[in-house]
Amino acid sequence: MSGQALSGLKVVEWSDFVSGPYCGKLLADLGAEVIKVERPGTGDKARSYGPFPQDIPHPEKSGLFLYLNTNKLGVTLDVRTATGAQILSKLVEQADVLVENNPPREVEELGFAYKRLSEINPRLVMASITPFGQTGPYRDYRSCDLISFNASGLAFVNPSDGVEDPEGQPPLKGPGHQGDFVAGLSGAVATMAAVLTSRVTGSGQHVDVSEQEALASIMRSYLGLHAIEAMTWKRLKGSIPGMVSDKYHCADGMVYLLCGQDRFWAQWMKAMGDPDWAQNELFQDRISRRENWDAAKAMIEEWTRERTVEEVVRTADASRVPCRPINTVKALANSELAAARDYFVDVDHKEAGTVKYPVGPFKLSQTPWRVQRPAPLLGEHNEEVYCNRLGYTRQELTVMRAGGVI
Amino acid sequence: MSMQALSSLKIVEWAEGVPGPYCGKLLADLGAEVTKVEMPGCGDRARKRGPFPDDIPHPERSGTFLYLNTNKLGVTLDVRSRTGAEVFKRLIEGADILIENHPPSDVARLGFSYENLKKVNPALVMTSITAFGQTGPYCDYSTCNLVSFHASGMAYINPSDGVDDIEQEPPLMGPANQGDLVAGLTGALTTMSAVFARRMTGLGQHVDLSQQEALVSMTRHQLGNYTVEQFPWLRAKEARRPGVSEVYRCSNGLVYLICNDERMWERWVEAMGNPEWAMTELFADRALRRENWDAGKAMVEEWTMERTVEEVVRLAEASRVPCKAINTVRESVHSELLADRGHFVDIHHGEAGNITYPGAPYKLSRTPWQVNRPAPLLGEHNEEVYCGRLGFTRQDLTVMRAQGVI
Amino acid sequence: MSTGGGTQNTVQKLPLEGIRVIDFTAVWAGPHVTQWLAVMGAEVIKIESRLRPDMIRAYWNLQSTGHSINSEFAEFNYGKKGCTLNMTQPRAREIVRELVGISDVVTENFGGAVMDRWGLGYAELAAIKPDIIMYAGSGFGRTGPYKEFPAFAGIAEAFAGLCHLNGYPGGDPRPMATFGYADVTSAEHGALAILAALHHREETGEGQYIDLSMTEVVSSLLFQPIMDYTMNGRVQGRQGNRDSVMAPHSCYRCRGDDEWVAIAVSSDEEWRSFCDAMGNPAWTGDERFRDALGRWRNQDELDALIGDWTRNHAHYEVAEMLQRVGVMAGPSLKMEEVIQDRHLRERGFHLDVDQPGLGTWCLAALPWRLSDVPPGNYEHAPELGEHNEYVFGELLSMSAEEIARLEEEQVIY
Amino acid sequence: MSTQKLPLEGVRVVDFTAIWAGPHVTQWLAVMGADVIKIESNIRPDAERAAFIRTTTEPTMSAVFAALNYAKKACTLNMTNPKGRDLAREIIKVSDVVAENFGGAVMDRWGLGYPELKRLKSDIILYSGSGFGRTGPYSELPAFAGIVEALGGMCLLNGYLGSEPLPMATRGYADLTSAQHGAYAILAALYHRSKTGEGQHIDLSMTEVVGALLPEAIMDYTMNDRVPRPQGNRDVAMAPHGCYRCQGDDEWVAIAISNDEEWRAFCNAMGNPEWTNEDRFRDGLSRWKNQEELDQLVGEWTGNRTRFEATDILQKAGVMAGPSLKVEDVAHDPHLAERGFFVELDQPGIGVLPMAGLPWKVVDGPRGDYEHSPALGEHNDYVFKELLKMSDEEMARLQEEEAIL
Repeated sequence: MSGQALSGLKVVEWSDFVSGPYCGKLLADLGAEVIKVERPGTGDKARSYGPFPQDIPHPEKSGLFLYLNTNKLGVTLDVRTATGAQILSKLVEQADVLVENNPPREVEELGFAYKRLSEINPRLVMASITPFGQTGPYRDYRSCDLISFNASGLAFVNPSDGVEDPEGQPPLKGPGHQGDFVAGLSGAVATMAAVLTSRVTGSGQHVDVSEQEALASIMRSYLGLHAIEAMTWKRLKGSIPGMVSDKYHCADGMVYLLCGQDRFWAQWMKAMGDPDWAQNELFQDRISRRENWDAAKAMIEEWTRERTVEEVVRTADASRVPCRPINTVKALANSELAAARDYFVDVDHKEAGTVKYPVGPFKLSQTPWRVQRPAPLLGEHNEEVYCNRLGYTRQELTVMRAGGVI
Repeated sequence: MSMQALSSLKIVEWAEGVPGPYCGKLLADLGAEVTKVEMPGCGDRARKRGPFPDDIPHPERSGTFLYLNTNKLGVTLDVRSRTGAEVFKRLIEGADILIENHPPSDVARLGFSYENLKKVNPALVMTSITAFGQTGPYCDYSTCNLVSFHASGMAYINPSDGVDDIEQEPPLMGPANQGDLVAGLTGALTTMSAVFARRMTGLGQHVDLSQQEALVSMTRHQLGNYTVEQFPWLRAKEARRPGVSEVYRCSNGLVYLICNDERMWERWVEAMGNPEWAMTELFADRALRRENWDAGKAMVEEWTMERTVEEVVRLAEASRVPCKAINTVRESVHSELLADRGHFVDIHHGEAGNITYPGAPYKLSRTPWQVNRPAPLLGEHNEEVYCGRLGFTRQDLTVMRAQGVI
Repeated sequence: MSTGGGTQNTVQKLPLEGIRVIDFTAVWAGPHVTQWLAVMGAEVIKIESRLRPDMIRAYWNLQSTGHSINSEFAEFNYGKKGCTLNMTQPRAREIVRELVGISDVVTENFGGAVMDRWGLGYAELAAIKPDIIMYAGSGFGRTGPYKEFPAFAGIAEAFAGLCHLNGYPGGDPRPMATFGYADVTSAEHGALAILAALHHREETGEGQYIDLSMTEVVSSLLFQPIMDYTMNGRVQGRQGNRDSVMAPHSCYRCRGDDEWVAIAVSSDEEWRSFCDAMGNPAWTGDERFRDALGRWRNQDELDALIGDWTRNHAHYEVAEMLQRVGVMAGPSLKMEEVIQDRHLRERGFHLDVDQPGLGTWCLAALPWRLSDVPPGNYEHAPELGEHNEYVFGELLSMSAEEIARLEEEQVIY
Repeated sequence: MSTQKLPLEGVRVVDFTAIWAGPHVTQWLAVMGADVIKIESNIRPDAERAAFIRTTTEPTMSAVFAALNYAKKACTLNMTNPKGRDLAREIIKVSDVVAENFGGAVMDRWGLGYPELKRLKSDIILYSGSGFGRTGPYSELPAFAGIVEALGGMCLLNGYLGSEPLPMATRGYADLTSAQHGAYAILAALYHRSKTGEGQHIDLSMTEVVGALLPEAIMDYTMNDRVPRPQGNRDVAMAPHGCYRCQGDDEWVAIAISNDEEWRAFCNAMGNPEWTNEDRFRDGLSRWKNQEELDQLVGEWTGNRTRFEATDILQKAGVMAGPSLKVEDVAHDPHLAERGFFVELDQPGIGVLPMAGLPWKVVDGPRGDYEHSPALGEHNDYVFKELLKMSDEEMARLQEEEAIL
């Protein structure tokens, strides 16, 4: 198969659950060789999280794990044992990148601080993806997606819409593990940046990624508005004033439609047949529209409620007004768009069978995203990695297995 | 599947390694329904012990585990978690027998002492197989095959030919976990006795089995000889029974031959062609033979060395003198005898494939020893047991899984 | 036997009370089966005759007493009743049939199909008592090419591959623990099979025939080397005290005369505790020993160094030091030490019983302890024919004259 | 010292992107040391320049624009003018990456599609970011974050139990996550080029980014044909797992308990109130099943404390907890401050502003190339004179011809 963008890049992933593994996945999907290190026995925590086929939990059938770890080699290793520590050092010695998401103090206690590892391998890029980073007062805080999401401010501006008493509702975390995904994504960008540097300078770097910052970084426009306009936000119905894109109920569902900007407003009013109310000066420019948005929305919705989602979308598309139905993932999976873009691939996994996975979100013309291998079974590549690459004998494997090292 | 002798018994096996599981296996092979409770993640530590196919360690391919757990249902459960403890008690409610092999203090600390469990199920037979039993100064000692074997006196009297200076050699452990297996075997036997006691009373029992005692019990004749006759059980060759049971070298191997009484000796001498040395006073009776045995053995061996193992065995058996070649397991696996008895069975296992296992040690004419299912994969029957029998929902399963309870 | 569901006050009964066993077995393998049944409360009637006493009675009689008892016989036959019947006499076989009629189990371990020749095969016995359970223990099984061959433990161990595995690396193969290992393990398998059969009889009223092969018992106890062979074609050799994965894992010389202690370390944690217990001598810091793999690779040197430490202590002392820090260790006990071992004593494993012919002596109990039943039936071993009166008089209600006549005719003999 | 080098030093990016999704891509490249040249014109300025103009005296500068375009250079080219397009070609010839996020195949219409660019510079990397991808049925439709979040299924997963759907965090989530995927793809392409000399075309679809961020939900559908619903702050296993009201005006603390030990620590930290011993909370499964009541009771405890008190108490006990910060809290968070997440930028016409920097640090490495956001055409001289070596006359002529506008 033709070379991929990251072919030849050797990555060791000493990470658990979502953030680190997502970073590793992004590298692996583009051809990097990622050796995932899991603790013997339970393995990656994601193995215990669903979804599971028929809802029957099985460590090799977790949808979350399968998605996050396709294209990786999997080994088991207890780095807390002397042997395990030695082996991890050997792996790092041969690697270009180490992706880890362990508590900073633990990493230091185990003797894997970047300083030591860079002595073993001066070219090593070490990416540490942790909830609050390697420095600062919160660095040793224990955290999970919920905590980080709230610590970033995202939960607070996440709208509480369509519930009674929006203000009575607590701030809202995003679905799934958005915080961990965003942290892993930032980690992948930072890692590649460091890799490019070390190609030039020949020396590695320690990349310190903070999940709180990765999420706060998503908030940059709010932060800018706060910094410059001193704006603050209450958790009202969500839509910040003036953000005049909104969802509209139709006869058979909902669409999300954007018509606040002058251009789209004109096109959309035309599409609705230039209703009289639209002539009212309440709606003449985007500032006034923003002030009277509730009225505007009500009028538009009156029109959309009489029409099906399909009609509204067709009308909007025809007049080039941004609009789409509010979909379930099911609708996405079955959409003509997904089909036309080959957005889903069947991946066959020995234990989980053939399941549809979403592919990479971008297409590289020369070096395509590719499924080389399904997610590894726990310890599936112990023999390949430890015997074939590090030169241990099988007899020694059995000793290490019984000793709980692998 | 025909009815088996123990088909009506329901057993929970909360045990790992060899002794407890071997006890459970012996009962499962005769039809008892054994539900094996394993720690989530690593499972039974026997999964880490070889032999492994091609010597590649794999938790589902351990020969030790496969053999010891054939015919059992397997569930995962962390009884140390509170949810786990609740679930465990519900398993106990429905069981006739609990087999466990944990240190007494641990069991008590977890609240699973017999006193507590009999409140849950008064008819419960609880079999505790531990290193040194439930009482006495060593009751919390930890052990393994080696330690128990030596603590029983068996190692000390285990003979030691063929080494230059026996006094320099340490006492000798028996091969292949014999010390653990004897404990499991004795455990199964005493468990059944408690089942009989229950028939009369409707009440359960606590079976307190000490591995040390199970092994000491194997040496009862030596003990008797010592206590009564003060027979000196030294570790040298005298430990043997000169002129009675003996290893002889032949031209192409070794045989083991026994002349247990005068008639056998006479038949054997005849088989050797009544050599003159055998007619001399020196070997007239057993007592004399014992005294002059070094000479006697030399003479016999002179004769056997000129013959092949096959010849010697044929001649001995022709004159009804017990004698067999000293085999490796290879010869026994391929022997006409065991083939004819149908002793070995091929079992197909999802992960390990087809392997030949030793089968029944005895034949029950009406209720045969039987392979009903291969050893369970880790947690293979969680859904069947927890949902099917204890009435948990699949969602409960996914929650318990993610919480690490199962 | 009494049908189940009794009440609390019967709790003091032994499990097999009401079960009667007619026992033709001799030597070790058979008698140990019925000994288990006897201790559990079954009434075991051992049938011998002066023409055919249990060879162990005659054997190994190191001190001549006026009795037909020696220590070894006693160790395998306590708790039983003994009667004498000359089975070469048709009348004797008649009497046996009568006994079978009022019994639950018949056991034998002859060198061949002796029972068949006596007309006492399973078919005949089942005709007399349909739910009878018959146990036949033999070296190679009651079917197959060797069914008529005599066999002893060592033979079965040799044939099944145990001898080949038992010994020091480089040493010679030998049967386990001097002799009788296959006998005693087979006996326990046999007793288990009988209990299972009794259980089935309780459920269904069906009896059955149990055919136990010592060779197969040994084979089933060797599943690890056997499966290594069937999986990988490897034939394991003698490993002494070594383990396939643990190190250190051996037996080390201690201070006293030929005193040894067994030590096994299975993890890095245990290794650290072990080093602490030894006071961390310099060598424990050695690179070679820092991890499980290194220790396993270098266990020769390791064993030597550990031996240097253990040599300065008594074996019990080492065991206690190490157990205190959670390291597996135990003294390698000699017979006399086993008998004096304070732990076994405290648990009451050794019982002092009065044995006619031996006086009061200390026997090894069975490793059998139930919470709510008496310690078990540990009656002294029977003299030859000691219970003839009970068996023929009480059980078969023969008159004294009849018994006398049968003795004259050498039927009871 | 050599590690002081920035990753993208020497890489030049021609940036046609506007609004959010595109500019954030090139913003990151710029901070990483790339020479990013943002191409606008007075007739087609980045729409965000006009957004929310309030305190700023700069007519072409807004808060949102500043937050997304710092560290770039800006020049004005009238792309409707053939000469303007020629100038663009000249710039591309001396560049490495071209980035665009138009609503349709605008670049093609300008004769600047990938094949043409490749002819201009064989190892060029073209980045195209769009709502639905540059192929497929919607390739010509305009899109914004909310639209693709609706289409991608995010809206119907984001919300409280039983609440109505709404895009993530009000606005721009799909924009910024897409931007990061885009930046990542560009770095990967640069890495490939550094090994092989090959350039390529990157076609990113925001809808697909949204899907990539919802694997649990999507796999639950592809595995079990189930369509998951919003779960609010709940977790599939942890309980308590939520956001609880604290003292103060609309102040909240997030708390998550993942096992029995943490639960015990949590109870101790609360001083073991009666209810903590209740059977319905005694083990993980019971707590999960009864979390509604549980949340009530936890809320009563947090209600008497500030979110920072609660956080401090619980973190000391080893329990996962943290305040739910408002935007202004984030701006003043001591931890972020100590880590130097915010970069002080002197923005002409506005003053010194704390701006959100890159969410990672290179330990002992350079902090990145932070410059104020450019005014419209601020770097025309640099681009045309320095890069394209134009004379003043030439440049003046092109301005007259409205090629530079």
